Amino acid sequence: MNPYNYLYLAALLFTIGAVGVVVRRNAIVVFMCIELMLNAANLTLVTFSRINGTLDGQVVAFFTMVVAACEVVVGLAIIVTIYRSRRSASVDDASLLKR
Amino acid sequence: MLEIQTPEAVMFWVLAPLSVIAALGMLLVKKAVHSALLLAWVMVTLAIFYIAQDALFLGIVQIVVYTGAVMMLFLFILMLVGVDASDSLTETIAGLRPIAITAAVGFGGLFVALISRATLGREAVGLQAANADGNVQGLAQKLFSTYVWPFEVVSALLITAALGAMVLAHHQRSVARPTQRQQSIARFRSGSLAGAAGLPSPGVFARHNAVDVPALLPDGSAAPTSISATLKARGDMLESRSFELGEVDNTVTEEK
Amino acid sequence: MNALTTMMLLPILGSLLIAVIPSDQVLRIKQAALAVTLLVAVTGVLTWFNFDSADTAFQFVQSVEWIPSFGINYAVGVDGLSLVLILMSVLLTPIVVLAGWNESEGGRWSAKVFYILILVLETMMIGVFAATDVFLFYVIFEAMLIPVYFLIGGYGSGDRAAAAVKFLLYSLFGGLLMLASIIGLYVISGANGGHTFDIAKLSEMHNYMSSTTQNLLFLGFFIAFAIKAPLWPLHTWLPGAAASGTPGTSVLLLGVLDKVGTFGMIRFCLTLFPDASRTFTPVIITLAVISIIYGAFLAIGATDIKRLIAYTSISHFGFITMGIFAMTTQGHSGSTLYMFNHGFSTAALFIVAGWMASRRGSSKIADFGGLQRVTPVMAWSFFIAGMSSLALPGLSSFVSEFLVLVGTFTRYPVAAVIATFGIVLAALYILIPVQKALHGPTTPGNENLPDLNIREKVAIAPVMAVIIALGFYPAPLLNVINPTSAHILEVQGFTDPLPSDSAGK
Amino acid sequence: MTTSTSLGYLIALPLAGSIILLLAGRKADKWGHLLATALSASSFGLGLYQLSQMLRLEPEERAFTQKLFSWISVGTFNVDAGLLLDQLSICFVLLITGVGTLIHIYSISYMSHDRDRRRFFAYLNLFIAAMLLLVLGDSYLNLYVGWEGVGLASYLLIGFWNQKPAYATASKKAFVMNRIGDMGLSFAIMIAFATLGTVTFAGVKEASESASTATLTGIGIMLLIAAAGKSAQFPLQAWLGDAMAGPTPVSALIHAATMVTAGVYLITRSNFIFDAAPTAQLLVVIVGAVTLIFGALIGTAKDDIKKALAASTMSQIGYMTLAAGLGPAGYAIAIMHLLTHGFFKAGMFLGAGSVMHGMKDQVNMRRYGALGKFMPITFVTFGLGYLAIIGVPPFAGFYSKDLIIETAFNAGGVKGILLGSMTLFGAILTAFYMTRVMVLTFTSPERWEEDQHPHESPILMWLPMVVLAIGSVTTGYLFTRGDALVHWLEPVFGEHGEHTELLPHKVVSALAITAVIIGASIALVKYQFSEVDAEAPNKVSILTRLARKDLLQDSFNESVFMRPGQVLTRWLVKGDDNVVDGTVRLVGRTALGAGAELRRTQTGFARSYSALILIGALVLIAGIWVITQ
Repeated sequence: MNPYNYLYLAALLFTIGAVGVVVRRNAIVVFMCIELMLNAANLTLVTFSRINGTLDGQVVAFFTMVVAACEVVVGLAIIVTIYRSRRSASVDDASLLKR
Repeated sequence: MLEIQTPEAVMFWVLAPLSVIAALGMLLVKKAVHSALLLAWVMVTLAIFYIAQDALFLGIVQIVVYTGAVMMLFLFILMLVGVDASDSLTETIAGLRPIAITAAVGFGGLFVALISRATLGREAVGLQAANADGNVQGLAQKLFSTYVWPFEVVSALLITAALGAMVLAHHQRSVARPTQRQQSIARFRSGSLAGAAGLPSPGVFARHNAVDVPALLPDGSAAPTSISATLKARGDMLESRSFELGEVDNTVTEEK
Repeated sequence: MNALTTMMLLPILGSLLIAVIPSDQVLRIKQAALAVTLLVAVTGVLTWFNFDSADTAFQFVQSVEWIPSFGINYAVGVDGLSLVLILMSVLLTPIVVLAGWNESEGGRWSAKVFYILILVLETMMIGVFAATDVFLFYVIFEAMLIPVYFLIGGYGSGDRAAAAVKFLLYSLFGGLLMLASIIGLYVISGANGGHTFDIAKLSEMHNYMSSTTQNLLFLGFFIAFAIKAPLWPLHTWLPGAAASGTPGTSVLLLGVLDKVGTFGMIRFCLTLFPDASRTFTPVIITLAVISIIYGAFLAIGATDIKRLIAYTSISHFGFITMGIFAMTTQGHSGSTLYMFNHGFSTAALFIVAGWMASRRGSSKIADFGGLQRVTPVMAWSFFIAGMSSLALPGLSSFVSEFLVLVGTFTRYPVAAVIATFGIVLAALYILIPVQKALHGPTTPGNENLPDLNIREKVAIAPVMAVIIALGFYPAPLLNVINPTSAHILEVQGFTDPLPSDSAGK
Repeated sequence: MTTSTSLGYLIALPLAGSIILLLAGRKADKWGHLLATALSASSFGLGLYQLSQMLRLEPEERAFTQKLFSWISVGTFNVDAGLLLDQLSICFVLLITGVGTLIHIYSISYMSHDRDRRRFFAYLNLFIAAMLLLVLGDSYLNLYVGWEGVGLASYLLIGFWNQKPAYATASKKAFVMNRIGDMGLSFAIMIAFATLGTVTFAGVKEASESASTATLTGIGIMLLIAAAGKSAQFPLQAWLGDAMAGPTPVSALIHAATMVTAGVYLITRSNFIFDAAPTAQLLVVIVGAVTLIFGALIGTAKDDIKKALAASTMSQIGYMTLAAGLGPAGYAIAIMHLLTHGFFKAGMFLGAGSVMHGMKDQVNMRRYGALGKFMPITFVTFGLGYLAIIGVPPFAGFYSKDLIIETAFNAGGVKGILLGSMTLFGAILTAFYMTRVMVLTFTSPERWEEDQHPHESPILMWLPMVVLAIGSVTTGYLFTRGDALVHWLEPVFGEHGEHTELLPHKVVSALAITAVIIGASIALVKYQFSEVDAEAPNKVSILTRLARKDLLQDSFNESVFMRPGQVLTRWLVKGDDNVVDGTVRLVGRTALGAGAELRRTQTGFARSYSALILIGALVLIAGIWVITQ
């Protein structure tokens, strides 16, 4: 089994996640798409770890997970805060910095 | 290339299309809850891929942390926030969607093309040697020697994030919460006395839990204030009309 | 302790002193500022007397490591050129403080801030002329903009904010080009004997540069200085800034800060890039001549007295630049002397114009009339200053202007001839405001203007004294300037043209 | 050459007076005029003392020099503040201080009612000092200081009553036109330094012997421009008429006797240059000849007594310039005419002042008439000056003008005949316009405006007039007796070889006297023996109209220089604002505009930004794709 196939898969998932970030308006869905992109990146790390025969890739993937967890925690807290004051979870409504 | 050689290949060619379809579905489904479930599926597939690639620890962590904790967090927040009525898939920013899709197709195409060009030209080494002492042990070796400093930093980050989330989510009242007495006074002093007796309660028909059925006003129309706004927004409100006598199923069923 | 460092430290200490005086004791603050600036002036004069004019090397040298990893030193020292300019700066500052006694009031901030800015500016004025480390020079060159920006923007009149911003942007633009050149020099020095910013070592670097490199680096410096000095067509920031600033600020701006431009042309352009200077001389002389005539015409057409003075300065700076690039001892000494004299004659003009404007509440020439009958002393002060500006023989500017013209004529006769037409235009641009503002019947609104009081007389008297005394006896300054000028030209490899008709006879 | 230590005081005394009077302010109102007069007189005394010292020495040693200090010294450009008093300078020193003192005395009375009399005397003293510096400087640069100094004093004095806008304009005009001349002097000095390496008279004289003709011609022409500016010679003559705005004593001292003759001094002082530069010399003659006719023509039509006299001054200086252009033969004669002219013209201006004093500052001669009866002393002194200027023997003007005409005829060839005829024609015109002034003012029937009570002036005013009148009568004879002045000046100008005489001396004298008779007769017929209108008649010949308008000199200057200059200024002002600064502002506006355009991409929608990021990533990856191809 050619491990490069995992890379193609990761590329596809990453792209799909990126599109999701752009087209979806619900902040939580946007967030989930970002998670998807991070996971795609993790998949490449794991695959390269296998290709190169070292565990460093897995270590970095591990760190990525931690950072992603932090990001989710803070990001969701922000969403909750915004929702509390604006009664909306749409990213389009949070455009106050425009002016 | 496409010949099926190993169990891993079989697994890949089955699961990979499914994960891509699930990812695409994430974009296309209307309800955030469905998106979350599809993402959970993608994550589980990825966990399987990790394990298939000799990353046992990561695969487990992926399932436990991501699918278990992070996705639960998402769902929890979704419940907290409720389903936004504006969560439609029609685009409001002109031209954004075609631009995004074109850019994404180009990006993905180029990405794939690049990967195909950038093959190392040698077979994968495999992790048999690295995992000789076991995957977890190997990772631990790295993590607590070479990467100990990033490890500590990341842990500090995690704590900071946790604290930050608490601070953000903590809602400081700027004015004292009105007491019942004050609320009562306010109700009586408001423009009409309609609210003086409190909001109408839902559920006039006992055969249903009735939280999602609005009360009826004297003229027979539904009283919108009698049910939770969230239910209404989510579209879970039931028409009280459907409980009118003519509509009711008269057949008596035996309750056990 | 080193005299130059002392001179630079005194105003800083003074500003700290002022900082601890309560803001509401305005008089005390003014007195402190005056005392400090006078003290600096005395130090400057003492330095002047301790200077050995026969020695062409830098004197009062001090060098302390500042940023060793880049070879940057706090290095100061003076030769005849910088000493003259430092003397001018330290003499003008107390005069500015005394003459503009009340101009700090009514600004955006308190009087305290005003005098702290003035004192900080004084430190930088001394430093910019004394620096012998190119990086130190650059830092002060740019840092000087800050106090001036706030002085114009905070205490000026009219469209002061816009003028201040324009001044700042123009100067920053030039400074940026210069920074690029300085870095270029630094890199070249690294490849040829070690990274340094020392001007003496950098002046050897032109031997290692291609002519293209040298030309480009030269332009970086020159454009910065041409903006500062203002040379046509980079002058348009000056009238606005000078007209919007308080008179005292404008005196320091025109009198001292702009001199940094012409000073830099000698100290950096010529010393660091002799071949490029030679290449660009025809262009620069042309620009200088245009500045002379152009500035004069615009001064004639000016309706605001402060703008008029600013335009006359553009004309005068044309003379200075022309003298520098004529590359003759007369031109060089004349230019250096011109810098000093222009400082005083413009100071006199601006100070008096400021008094006129503050009394009348307007600086439009048309609003004045017949002041000679109402305020004779003020009118006379303006008249003498004006006469100095048009280079009347017997007043200081004449000596320098004539030296510049003679020095230029021996090498570039055409330029000198065209520039000489400037003296006719000078008569016009001074006499037109004199006629409109001082002569004629006293127009309504001017009948009750008060004449100069004692403080103002005391402030203007030394300026007048310098203008007249140096007109008849410029030797004290020329004795200091001449060896330096001769030395610079000698290093450049220039000799004065011999008299064409008696050569060989 | 003899060194002296006391020359500086000649200048220092009046200079000190001027400074004291200006600085002392109103406190000096009571005694200021006396101090100024005393200082001027003591300067005159010192001049006499120097003359006596000079007379004791051999002619070749009569030049005194004094180095005060080193003024400007840069490289090879070394100019000392040095003074030179030689036979030429002493003539001027005595004229300046002598006539100057008389005019100081006159002004004490003339200006007694002016609240600013002290200031007036300060200016007068300043003028004396500057003029002395002009004639005593030992180099062109020192001369230049005095040259501009007198220009300044002239400016201040013309504009003494500058509360009248017209007077203020007149003073400015004088200064600016003088500056054009000064520019010529600057050029001359620059050329001298660049080519000869020195600017002292002695140095230039020595170097000129080996210098090329082209150089000397250049210097000469530039000096001529300078002289034309200061001496109101064609084409820089237009300021003199307006300069009559100043108080009459000023007109007498500065714009008749002394300052305006500085140009002649400059040319004669630079004789060694002009002698070696025939082209420049020819130009001097042409300028002199043109001006002499030009001024005389203007003089025939002027009704303002001071302007008529000013035109006459212009014309007479034209005579001097012409003489100075005739080379060694003419220098001394030019100086002689200059000195005699100094006496009679100053006397006549003072007379005019006296008339104005008695006629409530009326200057229009058509409003005078029959004043001889009321102002006998003025009449007589003015009359003596009149006789001198038109050249009636044995008055001073006869000797000097006669010599000029003779020298002009003797210049040789067609040039001689042409110049001689022009000088003769000038003599006719002079006789005509001066007779006209005389007749209109003193002898014709009275045409006063109402409420006029003409009276003789006080003694302080008529005493100087008497002294000057005596000078107008005697100086000509004294100077020519045994060619006294010519011989006196020989060490300066060099001896001139004998010329072939075109016409014998007596014939020239006869011609000159005939010219005077013709001119005077016409004027007498026209003004004494026929009715004169109190208002200037309008139906006059085109020539008269032109002459009244100063032969269009102002119109010419205005249309050729002033208006185009104003237009140019306006254009430049607009151009500076719109083009030069406009370019700068355009840079700013471009930045602002670009910002405004780019701001549109900042919609505030996070999703747009993420789309941009996506596009950025696409570009990046496309870049990588292209690079790695």
